[in-house]
Amino acid sequence: MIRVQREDFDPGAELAGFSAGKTSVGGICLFIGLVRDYLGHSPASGSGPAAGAEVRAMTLEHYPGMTERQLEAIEAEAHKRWPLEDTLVIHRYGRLEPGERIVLVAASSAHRDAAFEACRFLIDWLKTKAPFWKVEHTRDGDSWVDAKESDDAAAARWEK
Amino acid sequence: MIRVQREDFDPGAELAGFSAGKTSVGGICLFIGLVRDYLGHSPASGSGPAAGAEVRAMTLEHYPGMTERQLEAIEAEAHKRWPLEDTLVIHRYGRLEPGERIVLVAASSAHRDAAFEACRFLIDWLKTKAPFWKVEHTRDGDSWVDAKESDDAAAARWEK
Amino acid sequence: MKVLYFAWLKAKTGIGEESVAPPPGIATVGQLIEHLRTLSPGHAAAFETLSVVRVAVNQDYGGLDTPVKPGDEVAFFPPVTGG
Amino acid sequence: MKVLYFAWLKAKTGIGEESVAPPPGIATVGQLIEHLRTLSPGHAAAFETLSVVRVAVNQDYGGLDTPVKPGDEVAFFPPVTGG
Repeated sequence: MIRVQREDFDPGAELAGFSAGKTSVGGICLFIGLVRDYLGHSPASGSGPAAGAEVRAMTLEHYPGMTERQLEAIEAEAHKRWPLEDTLVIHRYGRLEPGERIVLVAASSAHRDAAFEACRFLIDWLKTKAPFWKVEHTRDGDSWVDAKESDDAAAARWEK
Repeated sequence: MIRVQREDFDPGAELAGFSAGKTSVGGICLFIGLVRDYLGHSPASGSGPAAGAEVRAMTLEHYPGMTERQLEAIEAEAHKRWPLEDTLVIHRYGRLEPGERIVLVAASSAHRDAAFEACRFLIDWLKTKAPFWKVEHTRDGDSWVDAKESDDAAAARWEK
Repeated sequence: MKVLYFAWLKAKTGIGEESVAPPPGIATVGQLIEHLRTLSPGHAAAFETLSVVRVAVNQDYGGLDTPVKPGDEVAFFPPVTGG
Repeated sequence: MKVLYFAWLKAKTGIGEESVAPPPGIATVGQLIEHLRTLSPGHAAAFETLSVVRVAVNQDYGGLDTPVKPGDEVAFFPPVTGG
């Protein structure tokens, strides 16, 4: 299941619903991404706040419609690659403060290998394919977060 | 933190306590292991229930004292290897029914790579080093679960 | 044709969504970009460095050679940074 | 010396924990096992196949060559299957 929403989510409630009544699940792997309080990127050369400047908040913009379409494609791809019982992707948009949850991905399977790998795959692909953009609000001004080469590399591991 | 207990745990509450008030955490990876309703092992040759026989319950025996000591060592090793904010290991013992939670491991870090790898490391090492033993209760009788070669292989990946 | 802009492309064009009636002969994303560049200095600025611009046609990723036709939804945005 | 048995080693010996006063000259886990084998048919059965027996001395993993001395806590068990 995928959900794109402005409001926060409750990881415990999501987990409970995710595995409720299933006795064929051996393992659940879950990842939660949170807003950190410092800049995780190199600002564009010569402009914008310095790396390490305090992040007071960020705003996540997205492309409604395409986001859901891409997340569903990513989820379907995970099910093609691993024998999964279930998957869950929740991604927020809008203004978020440091410490707030941004994203949850989870995968359950009879075996822990599949659960771990699918969970990692979901977040790696999501980070390079789902149309979200972060703008960070710092004391020194706003700056659009640059895409990370490390994210491209992480996603490329799953290309085949 | 590590905990060895008979009673169930609430993953949502554990997660909430785990990241509360932290704004330096970028990602949390969590794994939950559950009791499955079928035998996940090859029974000892010529005796015991056939593979695939329905598991009605299992009992987890452990070595009090050594269990805590080994889990603390595993946790300390994870902190040596990755830049982690926090780790959590909860392992239950006693009688467990299919669908029940057995174990929770979690790791938080500024970066998702470290959170994922440490979480995987914790469960892989725990499975080959923490002194727990499962006996499965099936319609055809009880059988001690054999250690899996795949678990040894998974743990060996982390030897260095 | 509906054209959408996101993130700093929206900031540069000053537009989130516009209806564009491209002149005849425009059959690909690349040709559409050439046309859009002529619409305003903001548009020209948004498309100054194509290496940092991504495109989706009808909500699927495309490239400069992807065909476009009247009725399509074409979106331009930077590399994504969600998660 | 306190000797503990877990899982099927406990079932085979019929004992979870026993105090053992080994005869003089027993200085390693391997020598202790030779002594324990003589205590009962159940003990002999438990130690029949040493490749599936693991040992901990004072709650740390050891091997047949690990030293043991009076006052130690020595535990025997199968390969672990938690998680």
